[in-house]
Amino acid sequence: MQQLWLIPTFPLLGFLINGIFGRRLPKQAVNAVAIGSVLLSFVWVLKTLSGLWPIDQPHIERYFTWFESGELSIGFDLAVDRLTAVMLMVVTGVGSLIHVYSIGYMSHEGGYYRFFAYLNLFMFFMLILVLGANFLLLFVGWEGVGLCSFLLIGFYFVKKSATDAGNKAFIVNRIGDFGFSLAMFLVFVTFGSLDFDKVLPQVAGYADTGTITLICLLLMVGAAGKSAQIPLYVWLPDAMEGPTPVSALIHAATMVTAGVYMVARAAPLYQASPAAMEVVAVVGLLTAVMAATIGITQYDIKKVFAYSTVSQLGYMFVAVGVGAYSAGIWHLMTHAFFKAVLFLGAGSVIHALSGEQDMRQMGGLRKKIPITFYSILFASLAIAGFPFTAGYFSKDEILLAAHHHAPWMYWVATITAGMTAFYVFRALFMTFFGKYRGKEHPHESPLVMTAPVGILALLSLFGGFLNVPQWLSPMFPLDGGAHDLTLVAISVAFGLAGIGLAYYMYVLRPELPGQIATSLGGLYTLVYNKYFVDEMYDAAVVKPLISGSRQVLWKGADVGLIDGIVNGVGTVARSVGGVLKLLQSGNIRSYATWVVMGSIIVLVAMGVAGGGK
Amino acid sequence: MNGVPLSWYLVLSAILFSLGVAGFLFRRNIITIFMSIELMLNAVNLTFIAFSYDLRQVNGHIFTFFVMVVAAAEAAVGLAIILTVYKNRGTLNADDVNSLRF
Amino acid sequence: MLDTVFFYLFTLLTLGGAILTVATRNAVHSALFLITSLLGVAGLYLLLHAEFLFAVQIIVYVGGIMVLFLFVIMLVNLDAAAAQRQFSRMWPVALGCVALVGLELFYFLGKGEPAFRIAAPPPVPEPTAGNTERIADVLFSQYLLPFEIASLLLLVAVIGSVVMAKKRI
Amino acid sequence: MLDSFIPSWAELLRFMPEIILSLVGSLLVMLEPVTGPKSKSMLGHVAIAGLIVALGATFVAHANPGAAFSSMIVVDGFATFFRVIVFTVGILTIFSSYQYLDREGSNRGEYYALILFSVVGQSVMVVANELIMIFIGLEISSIATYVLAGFLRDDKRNNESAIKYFLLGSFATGFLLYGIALIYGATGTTDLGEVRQAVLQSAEPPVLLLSVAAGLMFIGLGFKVSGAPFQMWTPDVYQGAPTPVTAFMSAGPKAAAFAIFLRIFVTVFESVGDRWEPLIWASALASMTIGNFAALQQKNFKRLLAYSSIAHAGYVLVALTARSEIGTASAMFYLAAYALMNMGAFAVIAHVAGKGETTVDVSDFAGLGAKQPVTAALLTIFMLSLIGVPLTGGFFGKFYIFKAALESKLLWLAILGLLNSAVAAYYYLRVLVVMYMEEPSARTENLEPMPMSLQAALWLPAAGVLFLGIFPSAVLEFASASARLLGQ
Repeated sequence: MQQLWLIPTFPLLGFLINGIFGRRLPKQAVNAVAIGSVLLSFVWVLKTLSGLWPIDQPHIERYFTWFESGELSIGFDLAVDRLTAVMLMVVTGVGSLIHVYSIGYMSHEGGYYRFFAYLNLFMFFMLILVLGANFLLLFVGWEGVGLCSFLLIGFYFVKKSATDAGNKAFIVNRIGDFGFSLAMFLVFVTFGSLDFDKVLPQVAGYADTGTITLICLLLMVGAAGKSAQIPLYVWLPDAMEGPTPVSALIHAATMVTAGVYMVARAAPLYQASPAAMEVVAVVGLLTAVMAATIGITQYDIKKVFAYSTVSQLGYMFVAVGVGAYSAGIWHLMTHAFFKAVLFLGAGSVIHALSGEQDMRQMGGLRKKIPITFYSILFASLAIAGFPFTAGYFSKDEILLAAHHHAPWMYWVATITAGMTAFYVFRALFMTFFGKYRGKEHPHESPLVMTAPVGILALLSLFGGFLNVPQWLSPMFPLDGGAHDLTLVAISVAFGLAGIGLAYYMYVLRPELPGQIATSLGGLYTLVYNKYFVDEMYDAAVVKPLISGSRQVLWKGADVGLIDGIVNGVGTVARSVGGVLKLLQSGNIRSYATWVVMGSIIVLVAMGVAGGGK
Repeated sequence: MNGVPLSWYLVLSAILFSLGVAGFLFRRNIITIFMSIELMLNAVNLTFIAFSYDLRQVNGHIFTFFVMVVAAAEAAVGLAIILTVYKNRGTLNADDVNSLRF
Repeated sequence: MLDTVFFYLFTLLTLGGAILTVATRNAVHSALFLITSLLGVAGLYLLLHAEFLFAVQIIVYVGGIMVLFLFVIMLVNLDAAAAQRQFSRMWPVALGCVALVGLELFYFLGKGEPAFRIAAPPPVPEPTAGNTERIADVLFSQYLLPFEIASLLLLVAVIGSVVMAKKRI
Repeated sequence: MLDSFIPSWAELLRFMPEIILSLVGSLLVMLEPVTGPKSKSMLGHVAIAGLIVALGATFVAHANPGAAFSSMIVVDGFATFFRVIVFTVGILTIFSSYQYLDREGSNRGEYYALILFSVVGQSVMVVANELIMIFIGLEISSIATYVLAGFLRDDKRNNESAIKYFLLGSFATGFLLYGIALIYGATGTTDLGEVRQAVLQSAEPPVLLLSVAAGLMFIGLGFKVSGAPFQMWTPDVYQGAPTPVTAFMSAGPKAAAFAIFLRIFVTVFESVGDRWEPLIWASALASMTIGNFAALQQKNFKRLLAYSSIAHAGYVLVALTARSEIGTASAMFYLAAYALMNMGAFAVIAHVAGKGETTVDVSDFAGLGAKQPVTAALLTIFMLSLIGVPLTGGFFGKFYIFKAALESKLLWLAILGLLNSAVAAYYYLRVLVVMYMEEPSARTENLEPMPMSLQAALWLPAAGVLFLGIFPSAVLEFASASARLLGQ
């Protein structure tokens, strides 16, 4: 026994202590509890992994039978294998750094203890998600992180946009969870168990059946909700209303990658359904392209990085969709490094400018906040795939796998990589080069913020040398295909071209972008407004749902049927004036009439069912 | 059976039951509505007794007996509730008792 | 033959009373017609050899419950109420519904009649004891518990009506 | 002959909880005139003590299972399970009533007595094995509840609630009775065991008659559990009644009604199951949909929960539609979880409502999170459980129900049910948003601290909900075992 349960328990204790006593504790104590708990958990992860080294076999610890019903028996089981190990390192490692950063970032905010309590609760659920040895525990973590994300997005609850964003995230995620829970039920009905170690070995017997495809597609719905893929990506950009450390931790490094992790975890299921894998890959690719184009046009620095996150998640789905699971996980890890830097760096910039997020009000900050600048520069190089940075290795792995699967995917992804390089450096140049356009007096962030960013920036540069595919090869065999240097060169060239173009447009000829935007006209408006997807959802789903329930259920039913038949249009008109003349008219006899009508239906149904006999 | 078949009684009680239902739906006066419920209960009682007679048992009689007890209890409580409504609103029109809605 | 005649007579009383209960404007009249209908039902009980319930129907139902109704009707001022419309505007809809329910019930009862019983009724010997005695036997042995519980029901009713109607609490 | 008059000790033991509660109830009525106006809460304590003793007696009775009183009642796991639910609901109701009644100036012994009697009625329903007993239990419970709904008799809303509940309730009882009469006619008995035997043993069961009887009983019981299309009374009655009574109605009588629903439909009417299954299928779907979509529009918190209770009735009906042991067990589990979370939510409303229940809109809860964080946190637990978030009882309730539905090949019902519960999240969530993310309302600004009794009414169900969410096994196993016995 390695006492795996301690890993999530430390943050849970942190949450309880800060949640219950945090109000009365001094700030230092809150800090100590919050960070201490996560660090302890990180240390325990290290201890566990070294204890289990080299983790050739999954290590499962069964604590107690959670519940049994019929043939279903679910244990409170935690498991560690090589995949989990990567995730654990990312979650607790990056998580610890971001916790440290938060001390500085949140120092002036109200509800300090609450923030850390939520953050610890999030860590708890994320670790449950990663460690859970069955679909249900994974789901518990899955729902839990969604809940914490909702709480943290809405943290600045005085801002209405923040609450709205929190709501949106929660509701969109419910759609995803709906898919996930259906998939879970289907898994149980098909395999008679929810344990990974029981379900996954059985899959081979069901290869290529409709059920497997359905399960995989439903899981993908869940993954799309959590990992912000088409069509459920709309919540992530809005989620940037939350505090920046939250964006970095939850909406870049950890939670949003849960979908990728889940697909990788359920890899045998997906292997058994090529159709579902194709869907995953195509959805990922589409998301990558679309989000990248939107990213080009945004001015809010956090929004740019948010769309970039959506786009990079798309990449990861391409990877798992084409069967390169280890490449997907690798990119997940490197992305956690460089995207955390980008967000935390953006946070430093915003912090330095006392809350300004519009890049048009920035510029020339290179000299004023140099540490932040170099950190963001390194991360940008990584995301652009500059040779030998972290992003270069993982991205090329994905691109090669895509080429192996279907060359057109490679080309689309490569062009997207170019766009990525372009918009990230666009943000970099707009923020740090040229002349300062704002009014505030920028100041460098304290060490407690710059140190974690610096560490992560170094990881963005050199993290690619942690060869994840090699490490995961016992689980996901390596392709064995030779690295095609031409393809690598092409993608690097695209990345460099993107950087160059950004330099040309935003440093050398800053008036150019405006001209281009004008000349593109409608197309630019379309992209700038994020393809009007939010508006479409609002018109197509939200409004009909609300007004439909109003019209049909209330106005239609009672007034229309009962009073309406007798009193005709008059009553209906009056009731329309009364806005909500519902089915509930408050009238006893109207209710009795409904009872009688119901009785008629019931009796006819039963009579017909009873037949002549 | 003495000349009158069981089904006649059953049809009679069905008619009586429907009249009770009709009274509940038609009338506006709460007391009359309540009286309609008594009609429905009597229809049920008649069904019980008819079956009981047909089965040559007295179990149905017992059930009817309990239904009567319940009817008496309901009448006491129901009329008391009706009185409080009257005290508070000065009306026993069922259509006026509709402030709780939507 | 005679019982058929009586059946029609009591049916007339029952249905006539019921229809008028539902149809008259004045609540007092309604109550009186309801009493008529209940008496008709009591007569039918007699025809069905339920002498005990015949008596209970008259003593408890007519003598007790209906008198209570009449008291309450007298207590509340129904003059104002009588002037109002007595029937709801939606009576045609209601009528349609009721007719449907009634038709269904007739249909099922008529159609199901041959299959009313699962087995032929057990050949019970003609009762030696009288109806009341037999009821007493069953009531105080087999149905002892419901009988006792019924007292609780009445207690609840008493407390309930006191809570609702007592002048000052 | 005389022997049959005198019940044996074992029989009395099996009926002991009801006997205890009846005696305590009567004692309360007698104590009422001799207690001073300041010490009425003492009577409530006595009632709680009685309920706790009755809970103990339930377990003693459970150790001696079997039929009693000429098989009028039968003590089995199923009965014990529901007895525990209704007694617990009674205790929680009384805990949440003290402050409320004091505030309204109506703290009286009759209230507690009526609660006890109503609980006895429900308890009789769940142990009954005879349609007569079921009927009498139902009526005791209903009549006491009618009065409780109108307990503050000078309050117009209370009046209206009581009269609506009373008239419509009696109306529905008429249908239920008609159904019982037809069962009696078809089988010549009202003993559930005998009815079942008669139906099973006959070569040619009177399907039509049984179907119609099932239909009529479905109308009566559907009304009591507020399943569509007989749910119309629920929002009005729940909104108008005093909040602790609303809590009580939404948990106790509902659980008991579901208990007899299960007992009758999965035993007696099992043989005509193919016929009523589509009906309950439709009713379940309609209840969920109507409840959830109507709740979306509500501003009044009590009304919102009333609609949500319709939706939850729909979920339990899904379990019923499954017509399996697991279905029955999941319905039992769900009812237990639902009783707890709803009691808790209503207790918070009772606290915030204020004198005369003037502040029961969702917006009145604004800022509760800042002003009374503990209360808000507990309400959050209940709301999350109502949504069905993991680690709460509500989650496992839904999980088992939909699992049972899928195992019975009710794929579409399960999908539509899950969709429904996704919609439902929205309105529960709104409460949380208002509570945590809005400026305090006039009411929460001046909210009095929570008295001990109300704290008990919150902490106990919260602990229960979390227990069911984290260690559901024990309860579920008990429910499964009971359901297995029930089906035999």
